[in-house]
Amino acid sequence: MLLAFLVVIAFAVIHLRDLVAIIMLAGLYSLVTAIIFVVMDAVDVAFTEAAVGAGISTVLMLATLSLTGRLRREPRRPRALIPIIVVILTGVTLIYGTFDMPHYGDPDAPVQQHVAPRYINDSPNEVGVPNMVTSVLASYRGFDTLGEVAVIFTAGIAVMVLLMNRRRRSPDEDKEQS
Amino acid sequence: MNDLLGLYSYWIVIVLMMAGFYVVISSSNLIKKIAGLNIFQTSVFILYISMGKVDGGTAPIVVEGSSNAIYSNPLPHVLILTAIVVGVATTALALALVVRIKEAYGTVDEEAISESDNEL
Amino acid sequence: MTLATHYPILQVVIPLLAAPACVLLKNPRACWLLTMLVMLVSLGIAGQLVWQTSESGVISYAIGGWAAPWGIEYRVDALSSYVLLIITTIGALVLPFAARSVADEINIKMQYLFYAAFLLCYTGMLGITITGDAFNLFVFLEISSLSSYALVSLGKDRRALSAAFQYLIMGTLGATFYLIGIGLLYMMTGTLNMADLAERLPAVNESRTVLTALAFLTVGISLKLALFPLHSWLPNAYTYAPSAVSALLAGTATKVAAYVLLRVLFTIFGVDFVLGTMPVAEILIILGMAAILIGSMVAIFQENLKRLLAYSSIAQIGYIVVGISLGTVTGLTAGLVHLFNHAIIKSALFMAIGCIIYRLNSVLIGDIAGLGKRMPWTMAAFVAGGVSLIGVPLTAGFISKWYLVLAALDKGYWPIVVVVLAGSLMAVVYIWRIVETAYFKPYNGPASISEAPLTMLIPTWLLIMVNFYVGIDSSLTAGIASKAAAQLLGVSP
Amino acid sequence: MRYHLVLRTVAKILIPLIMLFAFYVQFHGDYGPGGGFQAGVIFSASLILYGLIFGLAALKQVIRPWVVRVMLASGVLIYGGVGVASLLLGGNFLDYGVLAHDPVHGQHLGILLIELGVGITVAAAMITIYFFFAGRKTTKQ
Amino acid sequence: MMLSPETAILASLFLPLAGGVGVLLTSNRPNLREAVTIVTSLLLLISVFSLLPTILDGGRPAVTLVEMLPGLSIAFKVEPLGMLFAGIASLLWPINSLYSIGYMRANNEKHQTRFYICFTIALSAAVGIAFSANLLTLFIFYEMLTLSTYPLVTHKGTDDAMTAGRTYLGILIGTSIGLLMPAIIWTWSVAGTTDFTAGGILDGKLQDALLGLMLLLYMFGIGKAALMPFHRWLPAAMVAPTPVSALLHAVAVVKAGVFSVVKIAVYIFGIDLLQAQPWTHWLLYAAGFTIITASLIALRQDNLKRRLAYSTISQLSYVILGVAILAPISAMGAALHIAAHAFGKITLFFAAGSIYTAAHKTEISQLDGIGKRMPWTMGAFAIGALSMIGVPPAAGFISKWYMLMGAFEADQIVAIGVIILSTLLNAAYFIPIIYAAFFKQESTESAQHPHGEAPLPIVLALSATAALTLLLFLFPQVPLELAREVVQP
Amino acid sequence: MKGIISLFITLSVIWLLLSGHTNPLLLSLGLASVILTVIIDHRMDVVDQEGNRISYPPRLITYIPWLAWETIKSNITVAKLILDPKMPIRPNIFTVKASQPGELGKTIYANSITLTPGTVSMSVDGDEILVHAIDQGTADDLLTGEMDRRVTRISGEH
Amino acid sequence: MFTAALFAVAVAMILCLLRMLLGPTVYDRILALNSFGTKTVLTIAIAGFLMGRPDFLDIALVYALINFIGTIAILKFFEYGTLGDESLEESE
Amino acid sequence: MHLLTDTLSWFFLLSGGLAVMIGSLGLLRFPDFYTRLHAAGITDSFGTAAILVGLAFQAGLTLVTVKLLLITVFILLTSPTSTHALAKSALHGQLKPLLKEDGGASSNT
Repeated sequence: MLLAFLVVIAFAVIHLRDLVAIIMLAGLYSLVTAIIFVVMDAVDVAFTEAAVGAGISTVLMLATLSLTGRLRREPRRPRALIPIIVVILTGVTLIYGTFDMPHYGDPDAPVQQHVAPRYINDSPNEVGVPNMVTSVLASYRGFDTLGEVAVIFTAGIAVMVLLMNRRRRSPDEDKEQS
Repeated sequence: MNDLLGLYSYWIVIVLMMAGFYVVISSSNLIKKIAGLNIFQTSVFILYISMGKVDGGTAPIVVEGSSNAIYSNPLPHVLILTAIVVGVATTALALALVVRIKEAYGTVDEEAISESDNEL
Repeated sequence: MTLATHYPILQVVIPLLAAPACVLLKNPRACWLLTMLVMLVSLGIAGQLVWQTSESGVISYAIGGWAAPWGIEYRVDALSSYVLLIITTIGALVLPFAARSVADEINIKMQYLFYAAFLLCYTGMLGITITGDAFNLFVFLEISSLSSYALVSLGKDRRALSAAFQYLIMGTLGATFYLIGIGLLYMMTGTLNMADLAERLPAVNESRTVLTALAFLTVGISLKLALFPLHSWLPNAYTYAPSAVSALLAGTATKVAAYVLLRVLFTIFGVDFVLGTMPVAEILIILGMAAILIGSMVAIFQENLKRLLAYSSIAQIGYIVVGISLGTVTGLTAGLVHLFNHAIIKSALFMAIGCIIYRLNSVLIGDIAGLGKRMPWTMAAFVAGGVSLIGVPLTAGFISKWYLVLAALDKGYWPIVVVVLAGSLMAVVYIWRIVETAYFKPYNGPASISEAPLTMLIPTWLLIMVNFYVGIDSSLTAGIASKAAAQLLGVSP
Repeated sequence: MRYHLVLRTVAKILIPLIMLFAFYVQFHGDYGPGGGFQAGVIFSASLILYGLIFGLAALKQVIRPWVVRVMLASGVLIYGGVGVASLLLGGNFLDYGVLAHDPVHGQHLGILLIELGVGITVAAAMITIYFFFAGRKTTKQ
Repeated sequence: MMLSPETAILASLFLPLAGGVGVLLTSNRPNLREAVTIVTSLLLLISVFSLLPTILDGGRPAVTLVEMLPGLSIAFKVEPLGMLFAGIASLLWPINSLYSIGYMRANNEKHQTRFYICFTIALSAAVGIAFSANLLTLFIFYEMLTLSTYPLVTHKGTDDAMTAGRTYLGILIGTSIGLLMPAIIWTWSVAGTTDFTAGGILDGKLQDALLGLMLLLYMFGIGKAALMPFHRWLPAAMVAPTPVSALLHAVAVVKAGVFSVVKIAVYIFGIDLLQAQPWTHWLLYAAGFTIITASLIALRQDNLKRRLAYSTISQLSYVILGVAILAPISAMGAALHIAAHAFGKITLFFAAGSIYTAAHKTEISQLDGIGKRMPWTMGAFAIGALSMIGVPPAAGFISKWYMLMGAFEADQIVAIGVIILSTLLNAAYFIPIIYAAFFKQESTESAQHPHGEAPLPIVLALSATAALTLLLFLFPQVPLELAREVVQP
Repeated sequence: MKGIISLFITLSVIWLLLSGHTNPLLLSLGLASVILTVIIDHRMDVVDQEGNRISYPPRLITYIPWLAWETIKSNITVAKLILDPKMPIRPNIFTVKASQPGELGKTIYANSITLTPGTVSMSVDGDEILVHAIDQGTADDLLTGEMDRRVTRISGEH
Repeated sequence: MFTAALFAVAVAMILCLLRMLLGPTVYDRILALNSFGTKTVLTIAIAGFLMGRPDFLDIALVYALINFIGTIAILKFFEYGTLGDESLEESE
Repeated sequence: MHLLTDTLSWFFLLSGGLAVMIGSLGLLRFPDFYTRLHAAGITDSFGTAAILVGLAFQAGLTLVTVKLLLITVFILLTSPTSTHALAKSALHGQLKPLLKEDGGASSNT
């Protein structure tokens, strides 16, 4: 049901030309995805997806759009053939891969049998935090999170690098150097 | 038949992924490409999250009082949290680049950009 | 618990923490000093790790004190310490070079950001190399990728921007493919630790999901590796990036990707599976050969020196991939030796070009006419690197090609020999074009051009020296490489 | 949007609430969904809202760019610092168990601190990004 | 001698390089620079010839410089053939230096420092080739020789010179990497070694067609031997200043080629193996074809240096032919021909350069009556030409004689035919020049530009080589001894 | 100062309600959070020179139920319009006078107008609010001015 | 009971999505997006109850908030073409 | 007591759901942007509040209720604001409203 929503949105994105609409649909896509995450018990992820996908990304895209203009040039020739072939090839490979997957929600899937039980059974005692996601995130796999912070830090630096200068300077930017 | 029913949600996710992928590789507008990239990545996230779900399970936050609750696997959640952050970082960077490209080239269309590159 | 036991983590964390420190410092000179210090410490640690692994085999470090499949494990074996050594060597030599070139090419207000991004890129690559966790690898892959996109975009030409964007799209697609692949593997095994994966995969080897995962991982990494035909991002990125960045990336980025390929193919899946079940190796060999031929061919026709080298890199990646895909100890040794050698050569070449840019502000072949007189040391370094790229004996390039050819002959794949030699021939042509222009054409540039400053020349020449050293006495590189190869294939050395 | 009376008024009411909510999310990540990352995003969202309505210049007066820069760096440093501290105290990197006498307590403390680091960096990064995007002039078509 | 053989080997290799550095340091003072060149060449001569007694006594001094990979090293070992080649090169270098000084000064050539430096490197490479103990070392110095002579070929820097330089480099590098390198690798992978070993290393390792293929790779891979169709570089190289053509393209480079051919045939394949394998006999025909064809082409050249170049191509194939006949005595002849042709051809080139310097003439048709104005030059030219044709009392006679003997011994009718026919052709393209020079009337145009003999250094040099040609005929013992050592160890 | 204190108290209450944890650690963190928020908010006030808006007109309590009832009524009206197949709407635009002295009052009034379906405030310009109504009936309700009076009454002299 | 409400909201979401796709003006789309966001809040709130974990309301709250900010951002973009200072824009 | 809260909750949830549905229907059916604003208003004001209150009745007097009320307040505060801003923006953007003189059923803008 919700996935069907997503399919509609995704195809709408393919079809639409108006960039604003595309951005809004992308935001919508994130919203729906977040609902799906809630349904799949991934509340933390839903939380983040809501804040990021629907919020920050959309605002950023709009900011970009406000700087680049929303007019979208019509492509002269739809050069669709090769992309379609590539996409279908990839998709078929993936679908081929699904045939041996454990079913959705299968409690006997390897994912549920290995590694994870430790988190579920022992983390409240070992780490003492009720939210297992937090304990895995911050403790068991705390280093990933350090990496994640580094990624965000990198993004901050990268944006500064990219947008700091190179143009006529406005008084505002002067102040910023203080 | 039962087999197929257990997999259909994966298929839809794959279709979604491919839709995003298609936008990325076919669109010549850079902003649309980024939007496609977002969709692609988000769909991958769904794939991950769906593997962590257990039938009858609940979110992996300890329910006080009940000791026999079934919890879904928290590990994919953690991974995807990280991946989302990576995704937004990429998006921000890409958009900053688009802004600069627009300033430098006056367009955000890939074909137009490569055209004006070739003129040089 | 002595400090030595923490080397694996310190290797990554020190540069990682130096990056925000740079942002706090803000003074370009201080940042450079800090970065330099970090690079030297890293090099020292990498050396220590090489020594430790050769003494005691695999080092495992459980981050957070959580044992392997639950926590993230850092795992240093012969291969990873070898790659660490490559990265840190290049880093430690590129940085002294960078001081002048950055001061010249990058706005002074952004230099501290440059160093921070540089450190992050470096950290990312070290992290990729050292980690024993498939997902952690993805995180560090992104750190290094994101910072390298930013670094590439710092180039002066506006095409640096579109190049960076292209790089970003391709790189992100690659990373996402990798993510899908890892996801599928996780789905089938329930673990993310590489060693654990390797242990649990044989049980589900037959499944189609695992095959798909292999396909996705290979494609994803190939994108990062710029393996033909997924190489389109590389020439532009290398061409328009600032010289110091080109030197670093050319020396390390693709090498690290090659390392990842090795890890995935041989550590996670295992050689029997990869070579036995699917035609992955065959496909890779064919693509590698195509990369050699096409990369070299295209390089011949380039007018821009950096672009020429970039295409040459594509060809060299082809050599590495061919070596890796042979799946024998000799082949792997060839790939690994070339990993090191090409890193050294390409960094040196890009640094030489950096010197040219510093003085001449141009990288077109037409503009370097007669430069051999004006900048003798720079051009000599360039020629020395070029000769090595061709694979002339006594240079590093020869050793790797020699091993590669041997490995190919071992398996009876004589077409590889033909391709390798054809590639060398084409390398002669494109290097020779430069030599001819630089030495045998009259100089017609501005009169003020003189030799590049010593701070740029010395690192360049140090690399060239290393190049000759390993070309003459290959026991170090080939020794470690063959040990690593044997370890990877599970053969006793 | 300064003259947009309704928006301005409502925003002034909402901003402190949002900010407080951000802190709530930051510190209750142990018990429910949320944590440093989400908190950082929400916190930055409140400031972005302010920037949207009162203008970028006003926002830059409220929170100076150099503060943001320092925050950006210090978040990572806090996180790494916790790791190094645990290393110096005799554990492995990021082994919070050694931070306090009782391992579980140490874990708790460690998580709290690193989540703080995450939150600070994320908030700062988001604000930085907003600063730079919004601070750039529009190009003529 | 005071030098130990090992030291002498290294000295022979590094002396020229040291001389190169010396030239570089003295580049601002031409007199000093040229003195350095001469002194270096003499020192090289001494150090090379200091090895001669050891070799004649049957000693085989060897040095290993570095070992790159296990079993793959840069090593040197002096054996008679190498001694012969090194001896020729080092003997002719001082003479050539003398000549160069005269030539370069008289013609006001530019980039003289580069010229001398490249010369030193080329000589070092030639000695390296001569002394190499294995294929890899041979290959390295082979490439070094190619690269160091490129600047000499393109010395003039004109577009023509650049184009010629590209042809030169293209063919030499192309064949060496494309053919020689695989052959070496193949050899290594088959035999497990690349050392030059008396009697060959391939016996029993490869059969029939594969062996033929291997020989094909080697023979054509050594492009410097100018076996057709990979001969074009040699005429192309004639754009170089004459001293270059003389020493390098009559002696060092081309001899390095045929020397390698002989060495590989003898020490890698082994004469016996080649004899036993019918698949390798194509070489004879290829060499014969080259001899005849090149001679025919030479006939039609009007440019003196080009005619000499084609003559060189044809003469080089004599050496190959000598090997291909597969009789020990013809192999001896081949070895001897390396020396004979070197002395003869360098004389001819010297003469050509002398004519150019004095009269600025490059075409044969302009040479009518020039013998009267330049008696020394044309006299030397005549001696060189006789040697080429194989007429006593010039050295060429002896080598051809040995080859012919070998051919009879081995019943190689084809070879005999080729040698006789080519001798006639040689005569056909040399005799007219001599005739015209001495017996024809000077053209009116030339008469209006009177000129005398070339500068003294040039005359001295060419007289010396002419004399050597004659001496070699009279006293062939030393080279013969060396050549005999090759075939009968 | 008064604003700061009221903000502090409000935020503290909200924190306690949200948190539900009373261990010292979280309480002290909460206190820190509240203080930080107040500081930042105060900085904002200084910058934009507007006071914070958290204050409690006591008569809000009486206004909300009335507003709720009005909302329900107009909801039903508009729902009927939607469900009517003929859709008998008569959209029109008009201005009403906002007699509140303060900005907060005007805001409450404008939002109240919007909150009741059938009328949407489109712009606040001085004392006048431009309103779009979907139907004459909803417009007429507004034009009686009762809402204006009530809002004026609660907002007082702020 | 929750299911019924959920169903109603879901139907409403489909209608919103339709309006979103149909447009025709950008403002219609924004309106639909805003409305959709509100419904998402409801969905999550109800879903939380349905799954017996009502403590997910934080997410709903974040949604409401993000939705608001997003809408304001979009509007600001349309009215002023910038997300920063309007004055900057005008001064150019 | 339990029955009472249940019933109330039922009532609110259902009527809220109904309101949301009707509002969205209006969103789809109404002819122009400004009229659609009103339809959206139904969802935002009554629908949302009713559903959330209904849920609050389910939860009883707990933290959950507090949060629910907070959300309600939040939405009731923000949604008219955004609607207002939207309307203003549309007006600013020269989007002409459809007025009664034009007649209702013709297609929009």
